[in-house]
Amino acid sequence: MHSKRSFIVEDLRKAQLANLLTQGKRLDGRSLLDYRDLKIETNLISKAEGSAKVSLGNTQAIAGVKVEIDEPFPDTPDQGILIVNAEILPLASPYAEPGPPDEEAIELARVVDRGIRASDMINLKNLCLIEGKKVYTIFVDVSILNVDGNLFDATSYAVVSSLLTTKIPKYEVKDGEIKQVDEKISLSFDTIPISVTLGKIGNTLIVDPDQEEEALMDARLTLAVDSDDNIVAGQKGGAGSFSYDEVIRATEIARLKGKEIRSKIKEVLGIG
Amino acid sequence: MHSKRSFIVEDLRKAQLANLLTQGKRLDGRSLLDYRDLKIETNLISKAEGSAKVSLGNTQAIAGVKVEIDEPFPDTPDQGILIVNAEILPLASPYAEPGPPDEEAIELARVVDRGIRASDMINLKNLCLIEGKKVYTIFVDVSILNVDGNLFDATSYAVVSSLLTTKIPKYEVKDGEIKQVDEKISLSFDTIPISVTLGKIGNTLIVDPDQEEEALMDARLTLAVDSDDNIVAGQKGGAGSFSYDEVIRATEIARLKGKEIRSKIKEVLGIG
Amino acid sequence: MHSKRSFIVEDLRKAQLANLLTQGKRLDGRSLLDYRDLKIETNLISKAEGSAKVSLGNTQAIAGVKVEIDEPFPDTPDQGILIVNAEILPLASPYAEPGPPDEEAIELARVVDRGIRASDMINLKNLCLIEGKKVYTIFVDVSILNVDGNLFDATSYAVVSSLLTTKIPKYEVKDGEIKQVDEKISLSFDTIPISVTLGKIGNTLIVDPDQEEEALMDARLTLAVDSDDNIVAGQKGGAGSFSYDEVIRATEIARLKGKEIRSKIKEVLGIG
Amino acid sequence: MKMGKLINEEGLRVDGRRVDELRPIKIEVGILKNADGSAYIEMGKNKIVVAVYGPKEVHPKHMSLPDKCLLRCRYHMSPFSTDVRKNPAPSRREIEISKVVKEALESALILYDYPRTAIEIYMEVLQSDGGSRCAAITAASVALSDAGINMRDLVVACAVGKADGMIILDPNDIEDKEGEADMPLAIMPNLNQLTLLQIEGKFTKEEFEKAFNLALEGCRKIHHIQKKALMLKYFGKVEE
Amino acid sequence: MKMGKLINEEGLRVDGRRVDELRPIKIEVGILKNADGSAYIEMGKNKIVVAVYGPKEVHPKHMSLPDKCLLRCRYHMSPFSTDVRKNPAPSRREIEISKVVKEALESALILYDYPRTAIEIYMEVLQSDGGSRCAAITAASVALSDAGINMRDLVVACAVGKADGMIILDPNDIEDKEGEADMPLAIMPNLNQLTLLQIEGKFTKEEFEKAFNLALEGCRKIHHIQKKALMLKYFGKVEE
Amino acid sequence: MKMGKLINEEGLRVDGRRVDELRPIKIEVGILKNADGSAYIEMGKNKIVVAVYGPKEVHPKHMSLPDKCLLRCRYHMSPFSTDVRKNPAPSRREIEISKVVKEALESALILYDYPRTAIEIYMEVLQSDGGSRCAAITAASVALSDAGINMRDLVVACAVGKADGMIILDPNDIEDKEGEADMPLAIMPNLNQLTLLQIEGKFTKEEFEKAFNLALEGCRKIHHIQKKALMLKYFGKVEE
Repeated sequence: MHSKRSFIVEDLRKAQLANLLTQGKRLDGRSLLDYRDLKIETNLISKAEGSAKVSLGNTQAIAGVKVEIDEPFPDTPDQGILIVNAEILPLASPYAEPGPPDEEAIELARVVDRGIRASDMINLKNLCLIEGKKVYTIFVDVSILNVDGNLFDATSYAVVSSLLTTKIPKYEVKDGEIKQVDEKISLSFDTIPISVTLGKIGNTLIVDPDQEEEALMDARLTLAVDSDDNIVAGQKGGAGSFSYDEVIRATEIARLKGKEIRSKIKEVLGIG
Repeated sequence: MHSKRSFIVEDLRKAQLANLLTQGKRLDGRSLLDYRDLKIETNLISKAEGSAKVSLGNTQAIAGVKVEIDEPFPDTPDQGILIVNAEILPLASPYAEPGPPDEEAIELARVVDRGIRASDMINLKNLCLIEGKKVYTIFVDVSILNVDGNLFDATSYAVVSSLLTTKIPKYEVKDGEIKQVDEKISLSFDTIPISVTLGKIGNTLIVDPDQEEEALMDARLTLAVDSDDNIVAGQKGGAGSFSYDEVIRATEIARLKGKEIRSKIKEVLGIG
Repeated sequence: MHSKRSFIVEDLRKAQLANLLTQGKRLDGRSLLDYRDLKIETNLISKAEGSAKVSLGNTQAIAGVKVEIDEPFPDTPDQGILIVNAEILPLASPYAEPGPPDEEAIELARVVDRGIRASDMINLKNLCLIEGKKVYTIFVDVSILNVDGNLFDATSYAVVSSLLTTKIPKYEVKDGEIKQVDEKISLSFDTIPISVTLGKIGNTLIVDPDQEEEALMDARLTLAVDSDDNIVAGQKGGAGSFSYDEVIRATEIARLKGKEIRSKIKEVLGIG
Repeated sequence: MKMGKLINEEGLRVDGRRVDELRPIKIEVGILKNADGSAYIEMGKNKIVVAVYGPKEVHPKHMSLPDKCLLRCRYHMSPFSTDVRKNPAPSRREIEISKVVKEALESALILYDYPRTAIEIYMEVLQSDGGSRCAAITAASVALSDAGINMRDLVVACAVGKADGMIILDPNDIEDKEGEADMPLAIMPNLNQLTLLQIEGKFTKEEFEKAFNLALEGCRKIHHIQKKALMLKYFGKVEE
Repeated sequence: MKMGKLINEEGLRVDGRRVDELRPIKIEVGILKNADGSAYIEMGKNKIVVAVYGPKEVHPKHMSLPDKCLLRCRYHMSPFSTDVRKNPAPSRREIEISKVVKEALESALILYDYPRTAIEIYMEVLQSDGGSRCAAITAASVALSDAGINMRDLVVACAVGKADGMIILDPNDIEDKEGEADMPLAIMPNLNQLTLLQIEGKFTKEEFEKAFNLALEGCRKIHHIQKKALMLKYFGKVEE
Repeated sequence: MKMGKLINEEGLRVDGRRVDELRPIKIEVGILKNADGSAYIEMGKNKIVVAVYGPKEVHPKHMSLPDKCLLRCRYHMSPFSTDVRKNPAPSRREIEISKVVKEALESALILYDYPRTAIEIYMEVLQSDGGSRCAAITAASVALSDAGINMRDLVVACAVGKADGMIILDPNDIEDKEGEADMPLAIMPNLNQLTLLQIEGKFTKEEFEKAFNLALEGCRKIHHIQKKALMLKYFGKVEE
C-alpha cells in the first residue's frame, strides 16, 4: 500500500515508469501485455448457490450467487432475472469508506453486469418457470476484499467463475404451481465473456494495471470478449483520451488476452 | 445574475429601491402592480400527455404531465389521483444544489399543488374508471430552469397551462376490465385558478417580485383566485409581517391581477 | 443540565464521586442501590390504544401503542407482530440532534424490544386472527422527552406500562373474513419483565445512573428479569469491563430491584 | 370535502360548540428540565410539547450568521399522535409546517440581538387534532419567553374554517377533514401584525373578511391564556 | 433485443433514414440567463438543456484541489422525459453516465488553468431518445465554450448501433431498444482523439471497425453544427 | 423458539457435538495486503475477514479527540452470507453489533497512547453461522495485535445457549434459531474481565451461573487458538 505522495515524488515515479515502458518493462517487472498471477477458488461459501474468490496479484474479490423465485419484470415475462452487484468493502483499502456506493462502485457494478449480460452468457429464457408468474432471480454480489488496481477484471472473473460453478435448486411445474425437487442443476452456458482492461500511460498501452499504474495512467479501456472473439462490451474511463489506432489495437489485445484468460479459467474450474 | 453583495451595497440598494417605491416605481421600471412579460409555449414534450414552458421575465419553468392507471387511495375509492411536484434544477441558479428537495422546494411544490387542488380545477371523480380498482393518476412535474424570483406564480402557470392542454388516453370499461381506446381526450375544467404573489417592501405592496426584490423584501403573500373571484389558497412567507389592512388589500389585488392573467393564459392557449 | 466541562473539572468531579461512593453515597444523596423517583401516568393519548408517560427522576419517556391489522411474517404465520421503537427527541437534550436514529438510539430500541420479546410477556399467538392472513401488529413507539440518564429503564417501564393498559379493537372471524366488533379487549400477560440498569464506577456498582453518573462511569449492565426471577435479557455497554463476580452480583441486584419496581408499577396501574 | 351534517339545527357543532367558540385551552410553562425554555399546550385534543434551546453555539460553524441569530425550527408528530400510526421520519407536510412556523415566530424575534448564535425550537405533537400548527405556534412563543429570548410581542395563532357553508372558529379534526375550507393564521396581538397565513379551500370575498376577523378575535382570546400561563410560572398567581 | 423489422427492403429505417444518416440536429447557445454558459440541443426527439457554472469557489472548501480545477458533472432526466414517468431521484444509470460524460469532457479541458476552483456542468434531459448521452456531451462542450472556459478542442459525440444485422448511425429509441448492439463514442475532432467509448452488444471484428469509422464520420458532421451554433451566437451569422 | 429435538438421547447435538464442545476453529493472521493488521477466522460455518487500519489521521478532522484515539468499528454481513440474500445496506442489527463489539474491544485498547488519531476495525462476515459476533471479536483482537496496536490483553468471545432445556456451548445456526436462549460474551482472559455480555431468552439463577462458567471455559480454549495463530505468523512455528 502506498501512502499519499507529494507531487514531486509522484512526478519522479512517473518519469521512472515512462522510462521503463520505453524498454517494454513495468515497475513490477512485468512486460506490457502480462497479467499478474490469477488465482481462483470456488465453492467456499456453502450457503451460496455458487461462489468464487479471485486474486489478481494483490487485488482480491469474492463473488457469491444467491437464487430466489420471483415474478418476472412486466416487459420480459418469459425471462429470468440476473442482477450483478459490486461493493468495494471499507476493509479493502485505506481510502475506501463505509456508506452507499459512490460513482466508482456504481460504474464497476454496471460495467461488469453489462459484460455478462451483453454476451448472452446466460440465457435468461431458461430461467423462466411459469411465464409471467415465476422466474429465477440470480443475484451475483461481489465484494472487493483488497484493492490493488484493475477491479474491473478481477470482479468480472469472480462473477464468471461463480456462475460457472453455480448449482440452483430445481423446480417442477405442475398444474400451474411450482414445487422444489430434491436436485440441483447447473446453469447452461453458450459462451464465456472475458473482461480485458488496458491502461494508457503516455503513448503506451498496458494490460491489467495495478494500483500504482492506475494512479499514474492517463486513461483506461475495458473490453469484454466472448468465446467467438466478438467484442460484447466496452467502457472507456479516465480523463485522458485514445487515438483511433490505439482503440483498434486495444481490441486486438483484448481478443488475444481474452482467449488466454478464458483457457486459464476453464482449466482451473475443470471445464471442457 | 447578481453576485453576493456586501452589507453596505445591499443597504444602499435597499434605500434606492425604497425611494423608487415612494414614487410608485421599481428598479426595472415596472409600476407596483405590473407583472413581467409572461410567455407560454405548450406541447413541446411529445412524450408527455401535456406540457408547458412558462417564462415570467427571466424566471423559466417547464411542466410535463404523465398519466398512469393505478389503484385509488383507499379513502377515496371513486376519485382519480393528482400529484403536483416541483424541483429547482441545479442548472437554474448558482445557488441551487443537486440533492433531495430542501424546505423551499417542498413549500413551492405543496403551495402550487394546493392552489390547483383546492380550486377543484380538476374534478377527480371524472378520473375514476372502476371504483376502488382503476383510476387515472395524473403526475404534473415542474422543473425550474432559470431562477429570477416569483417561482410560485411561474410554476403555477406552468401547471395550469400544461393541464389545460393535456390529452389523456381514453379507456373503455367492459366486464370489469379496462381497455385502452385509440382516442385521446382532454380533461374537463370548471374553473382556472390563478396564483398571484405579492411582496411587501417597507409599507409598499408589489406583485411578481423578481429575484433582487425578493432579496430585499420583508414578506411574501401568495393567493390563488378562481374564475369566480373566490380565494382558494394562500400562503404567507418570509420573516416579516402584514398589517390586517394589507391582507385585505392583497386579496383585492389578487382578484384584479388574477382576472388579467387568466385572460392572458386563455388567449395564449386559445381557450374560449 | 450541565454544560460541557473541562477535563480538570471533570477529574475533580470524578474524585468527589469516588470518595462519596466509598461511603456508600452518591452525588444526589441516594445510596448505591436506590432508584430515583418513578412516576407513571397512563391513557393520556386517547388516539393511541395505550399510552404511558414515565418519569425516572428527570428522565422522561412517553410511549404510545398503535394497532393495525396486517399479514403475518411468512416464517411465523400463526403469530401477531410486536414492534418496539424508541426515539430520543431533539427537544430532550442540548446534545440530541434531529435526523435518523444513531447507534445509541438503535441500541436503546433493540435492547428494550428484546427485554419484552424474550420474556414472552405478550403471547404473539394470541394476536393471530386468521393464520397466514390476518394478525394484529402492535407498534409501541417511545419518545424520550427529557434526558437525564438511564434511558434503558425509563423506556422499558414506559413500554411495559403502555402495554399493560392497552385496549385493542376486537375482531370476529366469519367465513374467512374479519369484522370489527364494537368492543375493546386488553392484551393478556403471563409475566412482567423489568429492566434494571447498573453502572460501574471504579469498583462500585450502582443502579439507575443519572446523566452525570453516566458521564463518569466505566461500564453499564442492563438486565431484564421476569416475574419468576429469571434473567430474560441483558446488555453490557460502555468501554469498561466487569469482573466475573460483579456480573453474578449484578444478577442478584437485578432480581431484587426488579421485584421492587414490578410491585410499584402494578400498584400504580392497579393490577392484582 | 363532503357536505356532512357538521352543524346541527341549533347551530351547534359536532363537539357541541357554537360557531365562534374556541375549544378548551391549557398552557403550562417550563415543563422540561433540559431545555432553556419550554411549554406544553392542550387545545382540544392537541397535546404539544415545545422546547427552546439557545442562544447557543452554531453547529456546523460555517452556518452561523455574522450579524444575527440563526433560527431553527422543527415541527414533528409522534408516531402515536394520529389516527393511523405515522412514520417517524419527517414528512413533506412537517417540513413545510416547520418552515412557515419558523417564519411566523421570526417576525417577533429580535435576531440581531444574538449574532453568531442559534436558537432552536422543537415542537413535538404528542396528539394531533385540527389546528395543531396554530397550537404549536402559540406554545412556542410562550416557550421563547420562558427562555428569556428578546421578543417584540408574543405570537398567537388560531384557525378558522368553513363547514356546511358557515364560518367556524378553531376547527377540530373532523371539521378540518370534512369541512370546505381551512385558514390558519398567526398574529402579534399588540402590534396588530399578521405573521402566518395559509388558506386552503374556497372563500368568497365576504366569507374571507368574516373568517379573517373571527380568527383575529380567536387569537386575542388565546393571547389572554398565554399571558396567564406566563404570569403563573413567574409570579405564582394570576390577577384577573 | 429481438430481431424486428427495423430496416425495410429499400434499406430505410423506421424513421425513414438511411443506415448512415443522422437525425435532424439543432443547437442553440446561451439560452439561460443565470448560467455562465449554456446550450440547448435537439437531436431527434432528444431535447436537452445544459448549463455551465464556473470557474467558481468550491463548496465544501476541503474538496478544492491545490493545482487544478474540480470538475463536476450531473446528467439528469426530467420525470416527464421518458415513456413511463421517471422517478426524479438520480438512478444508477444517471450516476454512471454523469461519470463517463465528465471524463469525456475533461480530456478537452485545461483544468490546470483554474486551480482551487470548480466548474459545474448540469445536463437536463427534457425529452429523451436514443443517444441522449451523446447529445448531452455535444451540447455541454458548446456550453463550456459559451462560458469562456479554456479548451483544447470541442468534444462531439455520436452513437452507432446494429439493427437487423446492419451497422446503423445514430440509433433512435426504438433501434436502441430492439437493436442488437449500441456503441456511443465521443471525440475531439481536431485532435483526432477518442474521449468516450461504451459498447453493449456483439460486434465482430469487421463490424466493430465499420461501426467505429461510421461513428467518427457522424461526429465530424455534428462538429460542423456545433461550430455554426457558436458562430451564430458570437458573430451573428454563419458563413458557409 | 420451538422445542425441537436439538439434543438426542445420547446427549449429542444436531452436528454431533457434546453440549460442552466447541465447533472447529481456524484463525489466520495477516491475510490482507492493504490493511495494517488483518485476520481470518472460521468457526463452524462462520467465515469472517477482519481488517484494522490505524492509528491514522481522523476524517473529518473535527471528530478527532485531543487526548485519545477515536475507535471506529463496522460489523457487516455480505449479501451471500445468509440463507436468504441480505440487503447490502447496514441493518439495525448490524449497527447494534458494531457498537457492542467496539465496546468489547475498547476495554483492551490503550487509546490514550494514540491521541488525535483513529483506529478503524472492519469485520466482514462472508458466511454466517451462530455466534458470528463472537467469532468477529475473537478475530478482531488478533488483527489488532497484527497491526501492532497496544493492548492490555487479547479479547476472546464465545456464546452459550439453551436447547431442549440444556445449557450448550457455542450454539450453531439451528440451535440459535430453535433454541430457547442465547448469551454471547467476551472476556480479557488474562485480566479475568468481561467486556461483552448480551442475553436473550430465559435463564434461571442456576442456569445462568452454569452457562456463564461454561462460556468462560469456551473462551479460554479459543484464547489458546488465538495465541497459536499469532505465534505462527510471527515466529513461524507453534510450540505446544
